[in-house]
Amino acid sequence: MEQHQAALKHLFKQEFTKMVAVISKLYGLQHIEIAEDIVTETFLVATETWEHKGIPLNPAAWLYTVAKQKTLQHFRRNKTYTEKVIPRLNLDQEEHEEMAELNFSYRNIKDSQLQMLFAVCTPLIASEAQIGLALRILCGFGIDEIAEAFLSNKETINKRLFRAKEKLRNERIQLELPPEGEISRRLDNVLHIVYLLFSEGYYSKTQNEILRKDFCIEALRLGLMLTEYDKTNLPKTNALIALMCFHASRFNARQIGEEAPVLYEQQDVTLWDQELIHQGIHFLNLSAQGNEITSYHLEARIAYWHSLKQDTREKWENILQLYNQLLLINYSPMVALNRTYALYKANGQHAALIEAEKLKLEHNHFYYLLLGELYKTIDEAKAKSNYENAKALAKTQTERQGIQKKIDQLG
Amino acid sequence: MEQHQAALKHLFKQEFTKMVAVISKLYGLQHIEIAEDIVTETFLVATETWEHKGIPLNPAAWLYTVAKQKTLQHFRRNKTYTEKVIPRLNLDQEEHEEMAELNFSYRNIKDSQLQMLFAVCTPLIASEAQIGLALRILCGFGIDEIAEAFLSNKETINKRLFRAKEKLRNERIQLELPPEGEISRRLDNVLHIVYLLFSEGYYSKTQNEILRKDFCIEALRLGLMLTEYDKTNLPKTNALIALMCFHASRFNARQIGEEAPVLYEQQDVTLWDQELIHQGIHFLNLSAQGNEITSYHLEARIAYWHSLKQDTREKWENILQLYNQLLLINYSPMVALNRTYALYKANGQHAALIEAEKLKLEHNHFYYLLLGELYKTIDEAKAKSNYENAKALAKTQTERQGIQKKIDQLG
Amino acid sequence: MNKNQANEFVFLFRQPALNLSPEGQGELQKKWMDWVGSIAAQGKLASNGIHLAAEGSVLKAGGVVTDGPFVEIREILGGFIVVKADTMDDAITLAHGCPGIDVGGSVEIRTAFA
Amino acid sequence: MNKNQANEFVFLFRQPALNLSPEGQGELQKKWMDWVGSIAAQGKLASNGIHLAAEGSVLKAGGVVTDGPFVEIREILGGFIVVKADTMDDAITLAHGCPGIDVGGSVEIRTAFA
Repeated sequence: MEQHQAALKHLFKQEFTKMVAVISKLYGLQHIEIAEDIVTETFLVATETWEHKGIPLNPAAWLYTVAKQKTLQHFRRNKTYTEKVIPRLNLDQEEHEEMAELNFSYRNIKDSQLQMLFAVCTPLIASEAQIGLALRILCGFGIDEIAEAFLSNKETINKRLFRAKEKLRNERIQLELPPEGEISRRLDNVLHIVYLLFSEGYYSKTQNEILRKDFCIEALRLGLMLTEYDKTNLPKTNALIALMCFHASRFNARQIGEEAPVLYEQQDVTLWDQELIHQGIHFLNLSAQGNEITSYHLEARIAYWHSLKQDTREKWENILQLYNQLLLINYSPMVALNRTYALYKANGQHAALIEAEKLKLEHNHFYYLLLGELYKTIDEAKAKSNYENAKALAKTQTERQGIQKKIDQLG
Repeated sequence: MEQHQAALKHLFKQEFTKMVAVISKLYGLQHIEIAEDIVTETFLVATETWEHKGIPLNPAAWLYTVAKQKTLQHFRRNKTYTEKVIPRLNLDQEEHEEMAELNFSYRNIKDSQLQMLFAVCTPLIASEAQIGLALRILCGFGIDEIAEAFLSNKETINKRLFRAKEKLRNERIQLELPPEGEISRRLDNVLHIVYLLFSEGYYSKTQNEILRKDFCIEALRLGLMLTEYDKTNLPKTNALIALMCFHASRFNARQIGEEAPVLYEQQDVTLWDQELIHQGIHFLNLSAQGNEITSYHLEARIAYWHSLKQDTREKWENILQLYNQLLLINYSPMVALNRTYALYKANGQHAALIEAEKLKLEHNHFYYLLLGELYKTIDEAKAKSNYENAKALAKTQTERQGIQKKIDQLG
Repeated sequence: MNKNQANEFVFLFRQPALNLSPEGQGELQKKWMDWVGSIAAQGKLASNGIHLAAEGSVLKAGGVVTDGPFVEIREILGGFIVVKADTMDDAITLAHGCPGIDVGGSVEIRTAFA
Repeated sequence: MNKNQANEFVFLFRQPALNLSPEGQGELQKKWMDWVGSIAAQGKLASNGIHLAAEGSVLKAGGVVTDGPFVEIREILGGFIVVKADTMDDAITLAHGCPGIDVGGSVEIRTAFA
């Protein structure tokens, strides 16, 4: 019964995004909330009916049929809607005649979802709001799940989603692909949001491992969706997918029960998912076509080198050079820190210490962690004082405990 | 009666753009053709009624009242529209209740027109189509007038406008200002179209002088409209207005009856419009605020120097330097030719000849005209052969005749 | 080799320190603009480059820092522009007439790559 | 003076022509990337500049063209980068460790203006 429930939940999550996309496509993005309501009602009917009669042979088709009826009923029943909502629909004449007929063909579902992806990832909405909206509308997560991932409560998430949808309405975002000439540019924003979604799962603060994995899988699914269309199947799309595959391959290794993330050097390599690593290499090769080298390319190559078990100087030298290139494209404190760590592994503590002292990232606890690590075998007192700084700046109890352990291990 | 007709035509042209903007604002840009029809019908009623009863005290108010009635009738009468068009309207609930009430307040007219300006000047439509659309919708010119200006026929212009409006529909352009952060960028396109409109009048191929002046005046009006809003009243807007004022000041001097445009050096300076020159200086001063130097700034300064009657070396040296700067921003063959002409006026024929020979604009008849001019007092044979080249490349009979005169004047 | 890259050349301007009156400076500046304008008028200017202030330092082996680049190099590098030309010879032809040459300077013409 | 402009410095790299094996060249290239990477890691790289091919010509008074810049200037200019620094002294500090210096080259540090 547990398992039965989980399967149902999975089915609903999957179909939620499809049905909301198709209904919104027909009635306009401004009525996305009605689309959500109709789909939720459909699930209620399904749950009740299936409990008595059993799950039908083709559950998706069953859901589509009910959703079509509900949609019709909804628009007929509500006189207010007929007067106030119907007048705002964006219908071509032909679409108008097909109004009663939601189109749940494979092609229309895919098209509507891709358009929904571009609509949600419009640069006109702040990326913070986009993440929540993407998790709900593009990935089908429940409000409770989103709240759990953000260590927040349902009320806050509901407010945030409400504002995001209001923004979609006010900015009159249309459910459509951008004009052809703009797709590559707009795709940059879509890829960015997909990567943020992935990171939200990969680096999430929640302890719910299944939920976090689901976030990563959904981000991957959206990335793969983009490869199904020539115009969006660009080298940078493949680079991002490669990057996500390589990261995801280490998902299990990063976790020991409910503990803090395992540092890369302490990971059990037998837990790395070789299937995902192979997928990553496949997409990495595809990404090498064309001249554009994006940060996804460089990050994917770095992740590739990390997927090799042997800790050779060649590996770290390559990682170092990739971080050097990444810094030329896009500086960030984390990239600067990772570059210095690669320098340490490639050229030793002394070379890295000189570089590390120059970074002066004085509000970053990872900076002091790195300094502590570099000083460990050179100057224990300095190592200790840096670890203490890191502990003072650390944001969670788990992190502070981890750092305390390091201090205790010193001489 | 002639005069009465002209006054009516002027009134209708002015009110056409206002009423189309307001009606389109209410019913959505996709129904712009219905808006045009309603306004045209309104004018028909006005013509008939006013012929018998005389022109009312407030003709605009009279037109607005009839347009309101026509709009209501139109939407009530057409059952098809109620079913197919109304469902596509973009109305907020409040707007919906005010549906019967078109708002012809000063503020709403201005707002709707500014939004229409941004909608027509969307970068999603090719600038060629935008010019025609702008002339019709933003400036109220008749199809026959636009056809005359483009030396085309009504059918061709109608087709072009139809395609432009179809594009507005397909791209789902909304009647609204761009989001605040994008206004300055989108304004660049609006200014570009306004300048093209002005040039269409200033350099038009038609001999209808009144029509050409009207184009220039309308472009100036659109520019001034942009100064009424803080967000669009930027230094570059003022620079463009200054540029148009300086150019327009020479409009009368450029024409001798139906003849070809008078060359700058042969213009009767007493025909220059000093009022427009003063306006130009006013906006040139306003444009000097801020750090951005656009090509409008440089072109306006060049036009300012041209507005000074004295033909001093200082003037031409300044013009030369401004053309040098303009070339650093934006190369074009005409700017390169004008720069060489300024060099000739500042530093003499010999210096200019060396530069001119380098340009190698071998498909440009102005290039050979310039070479002919420079060789005139140095080498008559070379002057003649260059003029002959120019004549062979010239596109109109008038131009060829003008060049033949130059050849005849040689030795 | 990529065609766009192959056709770009950098002009490096060297010139001894000049002691000019403000008028003389203005006159020289105008000549520079006329010369760069001439290249731009031919549609051959790729980038207007960066201008360098006269003051500078040179860092050499052993951490030796000398004030100003003048000590070792007679002609100070004052800036550069990037031009488009089919061949090195065409680029050299473009460089002719550079006003820096008349005041004792030189133009170094070099193929650029990204 | 505009703050953004005041804080940009150009590093001009000069270096004698080297006769390196492909491995030696790769090694030197890596050192350069590490050094530029170090400046970028400090968030102080404003532009990665333009690289210059070794071949070149110098145009001087009287239309004299010499092949290659080597004749007059012992150290050939190989390229430049633009860095952000508060003062000239800070810029000189950033220039330290440039791998060109170890192979007989120098870095000239100059204030940039647009």
